[in-house]
Amino acid sequence: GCGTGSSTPSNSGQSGQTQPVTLHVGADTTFPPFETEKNGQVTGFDIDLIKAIAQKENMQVDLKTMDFQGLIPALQTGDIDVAVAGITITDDRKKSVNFSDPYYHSGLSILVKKDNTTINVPDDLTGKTVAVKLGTTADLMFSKKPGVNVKRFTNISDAYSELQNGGADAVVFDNPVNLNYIRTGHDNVKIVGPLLTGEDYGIAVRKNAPDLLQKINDGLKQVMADGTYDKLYQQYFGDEPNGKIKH
Amino acid sequence: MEAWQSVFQNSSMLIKGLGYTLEYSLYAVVLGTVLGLIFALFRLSGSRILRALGTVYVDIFRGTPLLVQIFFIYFGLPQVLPLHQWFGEFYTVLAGAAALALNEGAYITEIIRAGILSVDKGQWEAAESIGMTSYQKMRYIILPQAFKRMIPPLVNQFIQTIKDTSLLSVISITELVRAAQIVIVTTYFALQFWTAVAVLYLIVILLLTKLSQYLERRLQVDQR
Amino acid sequence: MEAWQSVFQNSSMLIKGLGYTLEYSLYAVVLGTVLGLIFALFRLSGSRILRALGTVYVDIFRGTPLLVQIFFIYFGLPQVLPLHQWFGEFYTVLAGAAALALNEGAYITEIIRAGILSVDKGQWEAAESIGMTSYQKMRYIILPQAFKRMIPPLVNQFIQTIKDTSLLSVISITELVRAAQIVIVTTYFALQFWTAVAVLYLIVILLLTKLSQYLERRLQVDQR
Amino acid sequence: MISVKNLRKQFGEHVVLQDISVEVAAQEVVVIIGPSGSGKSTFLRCLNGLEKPSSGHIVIAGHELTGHKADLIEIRKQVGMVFQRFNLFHHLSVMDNITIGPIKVLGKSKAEATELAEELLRKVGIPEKANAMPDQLSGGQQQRVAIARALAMKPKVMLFDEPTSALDPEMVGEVLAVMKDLARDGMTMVVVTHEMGFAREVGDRVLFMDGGYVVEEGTPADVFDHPQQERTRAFLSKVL
Amino acid sequence: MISVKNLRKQFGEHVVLQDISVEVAAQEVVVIIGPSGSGKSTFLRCLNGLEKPSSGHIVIAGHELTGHKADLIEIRKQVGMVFQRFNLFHHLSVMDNITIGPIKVLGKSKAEATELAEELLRKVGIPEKANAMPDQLSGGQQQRVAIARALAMKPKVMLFDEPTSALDPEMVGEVLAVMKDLARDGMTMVVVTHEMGFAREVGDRVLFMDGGYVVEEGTPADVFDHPQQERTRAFLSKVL
Ligand SMILES: Nc1ncnc2c1ncn2[C@@H]1O[C@H](COP(=O)(O)OP(=O)(O)OP(=O)(O)O)[C@@H](O)[C@H]1O
Ligand SMILES: Nc1ncnc2c1ncn2[C@@H]1O[C@H](COP(=O)(O)OP(=O)(O)OP(=O)(O)O)[C@@H](O)[C@H]1O
Ligand SMILES: [Mg+2]
Ligand SMILES: [Mg+2]
Repeated sequence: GCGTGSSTPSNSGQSGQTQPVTLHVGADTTFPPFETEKNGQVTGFDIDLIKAIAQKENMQVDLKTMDFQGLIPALQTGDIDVAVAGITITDDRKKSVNFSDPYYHSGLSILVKKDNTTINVPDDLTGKTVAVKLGTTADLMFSKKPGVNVKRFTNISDAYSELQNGGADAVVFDNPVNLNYIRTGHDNVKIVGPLLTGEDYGIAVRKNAPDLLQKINDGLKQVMADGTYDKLYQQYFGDEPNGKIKH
Repeated sequence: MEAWQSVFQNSSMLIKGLGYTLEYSLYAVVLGTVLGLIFALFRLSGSRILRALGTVYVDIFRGTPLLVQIFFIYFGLPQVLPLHQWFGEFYTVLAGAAALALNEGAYITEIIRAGILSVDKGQWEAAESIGMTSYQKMRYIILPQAFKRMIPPLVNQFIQTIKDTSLLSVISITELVRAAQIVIVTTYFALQFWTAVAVLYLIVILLLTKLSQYLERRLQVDQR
Repeated sequence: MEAWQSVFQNSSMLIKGLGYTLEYSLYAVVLGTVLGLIFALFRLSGSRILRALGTVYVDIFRGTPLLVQIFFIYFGLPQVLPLHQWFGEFYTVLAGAAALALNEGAYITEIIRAGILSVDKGQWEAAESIGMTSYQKMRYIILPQAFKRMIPPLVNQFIQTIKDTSLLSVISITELVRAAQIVIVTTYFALQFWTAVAVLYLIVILLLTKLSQYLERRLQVDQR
Repeated sequence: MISVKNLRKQFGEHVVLQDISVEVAAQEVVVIIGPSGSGKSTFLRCLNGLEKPSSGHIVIAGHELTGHKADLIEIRKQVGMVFQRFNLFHHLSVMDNITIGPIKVLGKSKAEATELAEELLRKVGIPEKANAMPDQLSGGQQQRVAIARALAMKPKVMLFDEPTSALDPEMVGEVLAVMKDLARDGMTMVVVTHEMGFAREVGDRVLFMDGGYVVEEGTPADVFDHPQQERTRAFLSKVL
Repeated sequence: MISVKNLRKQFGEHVVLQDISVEVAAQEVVVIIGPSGSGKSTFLRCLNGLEKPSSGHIVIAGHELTGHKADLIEIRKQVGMVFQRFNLFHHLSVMDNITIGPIKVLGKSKAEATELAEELLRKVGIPEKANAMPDQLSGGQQQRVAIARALAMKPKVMLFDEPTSALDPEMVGEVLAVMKDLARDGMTMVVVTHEMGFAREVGDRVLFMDGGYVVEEGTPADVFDHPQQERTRAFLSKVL
């Protein structure tokens, strides 16, 4: 990307540049509260975080929304510089992209109807129908694990609909999103059992750009150090402690 | 190279997906033909109410995208009817086949209607003049003659249906497109897999097109 | 009740989605018409190579599902070409419009070809007999006459395109279907929102159908 | 056998039959002549219920033709119709064309219907064509099959609407011969035709229609040789 | 003006023109007659490059017609053609039908072309129809516009393929009158027609074609009154 928008005020810490560099950010907007679209505005924890990091590094965010499946390919081709979409750091993905330091501690949790008494621990899912989002870690995990009937949907909302409509016994998805779902007026569902995985979200950065990775990590450190991170965390996740990265 | 190897390794998955594609297409065309026959007769009937019903059916299902119909049936209807409870696991298959069949049925209605109307008026009158009831006239005289002319457009509609089946991917039916997506999210070889998928569709559809052209030619010979 | 209120509250989002739907449909039909004209002339040209090119284009894009074409162009092509770098933000719009236009173009090719072939042979010969070049003949004599007959099928193709635009939802273009999905994520009133979406499509498409019928009738009057 | 009273038929604004009253006795052969557009076909089609009268009464073989569906089908079983353009069922063999009515409408057994069909095919002179398809027959042969098809329903009345006018001249004779046989056997017949020879030879009565009225009627000799009306004279001078 | 040597034309296996050699001098009017299917139209169409000869040579106004595209277009500018079915451009007014060739093909200005068209419309007797659409004209008027359209290209030769045979009898005269005028003005013309009166009056020479050959040729008086060949006599006895 090339620099644009000289009118944007730049208040960088260390770099003396006045011309902000454009950071092309890819995001998937169907992942509340990390990213969601409201009245045409993309908002969410991830979005505010990357903006904060970019500000620290004197970069200007150019946001581009795309399907989750398209994020890593877009990084590979250089369409975007970084992707924030609650992307779990995995060894598999590390072959294709770089990851920043973790910014959120997550894991997969199991969401079931409140009146469900048969599913209490992960092993209870055997023989049951589980709705997941196509291409997510839950999808990849169950694909390797026989005995679970997996239904894959393009949007997580479709997976939740499936649960509500009775087409699936459980939804397995990233814990914070499941929590958010309960919080946004759906009190007929609950989270059961321990997290299936302990995993971290990282900012995916395009390969062969060590400088950029360095900048992102540096910015993340600053944001954590100056309390911005804590403020944003409180704003989006309240007192729920599991996700916060200790710093 | 690695990419094409990956395609080759996952080919059984794609072929299985193609199997589902053809299976759903067949369900949809068979059911759609039944629906098409019923609604075509409605549209041609003497009853104003039946005619209106036929028109509404055709207008709704040809006037909205199949994707919306699929979402409506699969995600919308279970909100008001306990369809998953009634049909269990089978509801996905049912909803997919039903959405597709209802959609194709609307197009087939118009194919059958046109086929019936293409039968010479003299045939209708001759059938009436020997005292046939409306049912007998349709069953023994008009439909057998209309049917022959409907075959080529029906084969074309079958081709359309095969392509439409790809939309069932959105409700987790692992037909060809969804099968490819599942492989691509682990391999990332989008270009190669989509090429392979396109080739599979092309083969099936070009074969059917040839069949349709052959039938059309045979029909013209018959009508000399 | 709450559900319909929610639909009402989010109606501006849906209307905006419908706007994109119409916008992309228009891009696709305009570009598709250009493509259709070029490839129709290819298919009718004296050159065997151009004719083969035209046939391959039509066969490929009518022989595979639009969904696969969209995935191929949006996810597949950037693997070998730095399209995102070249076009930046604009590539989503471009890929969506291009996939749609290439697809509709194949159908429009056949519409234009049929329109051109429907012009009486005497018109071609009369044009040749006053020494017109192939280009002049097409431009001044054949196309103006073919064009009139192509309008009703082109309007029908436009209707088809509007429905096809719904598939752009899979690459996050917030046309009507995607807009509805985004709202449904937070509201979960699937049934009501899909109903509203269906009604919006129906209104637009029925209006266009009426237009097409009107044009068809006017055309028949003109040809008395 | 047929009694028509004050029959009137209009299509929209256009009155095609103004006021027709005609009686046809059993075994009578009535020939209808008249210029194109005078309503001859429409009149026949009313007799068979293919067109619904706008007003008036039609009684055939004791049944009043009211337009009720069941009633209509009953009447049509009693009334055979032969069309100008044959209208054989293209997808059925000659045999099936003839037997489909008796089997499906009258509920006869296939064996019985086949036997009857063979007899009728002999009667119309083409027993060897039983297994042919309509398209393989000449026009004259097709029309004879059409007559056999109508007769297979054992009708009390036969209506013919210009049965020979779509035929090449060399085939007219063979169809007229079959119709003469029928008349001789005592069939009640109403025939629209311009074959004056036929009318003279087998017609008991001739009706001359014009402008939706029966303008003149009488024996063939009367009408052809001593027409009373100016319009009849004008028409005959052109046709004869 | 026209020189045809050993022209042969076949469609697939079917040889339509066997071996035609014809010379037409400047200002000469040649009339071609012959039975249907004898190859008259095909011959004219070869002269205009609408059909490509299978073998033989055609030279028109000094240009050899070889089949090269640019060459073909050049020849067609020299040769006007009038078809049996008029073939006016349906979407253009009479004026535009006549001016489109001069403007687009010859590159004349619109004003110049319009002036010429008006003159030609006066010549063919319908100056008042300049703004009519073809569908609003009678057949005879359409054919006269077609002649004007061809003349607007200022051709050296005019070809007519049965220009009056699609016309109602009452319109034949008006078209022949225009053609006679043309002949009198010294236009070189090749006319396929069965109007023997026209042939006698303005034809310098008559060719009788049959089976792809020119079977007989001579002055109208010779060919019509003293035909040498049996086939010519047979044909004339049917036509005259
Ligand atoms: N279905 C119809 N709708 C409107 N007008 C009709 C219809 N059928 C017949 N007519 C009109 O009724 C008039 C009489 O038609 P009919 O066919 O009875 O005449 P016809 O005496 O049999 O003539 P022809 O000798 O030409 O067969 C004609 O003017 C015809 O146009
Ligand atoms: N494009 C074609 N392809 C095949 N055969 C053709 C073609 N054009 C003409 N013919 C055949 O060539 C023969 C001569 O046709 P042509 O039109 O030249 O005859 P004609 O003398 O003009 O007859 P008419 O008086 O009927 O116009 C006919 O047998 C015709 O069927
Ligand atoms: Mg009649
Ligand atoms: Mg000719």
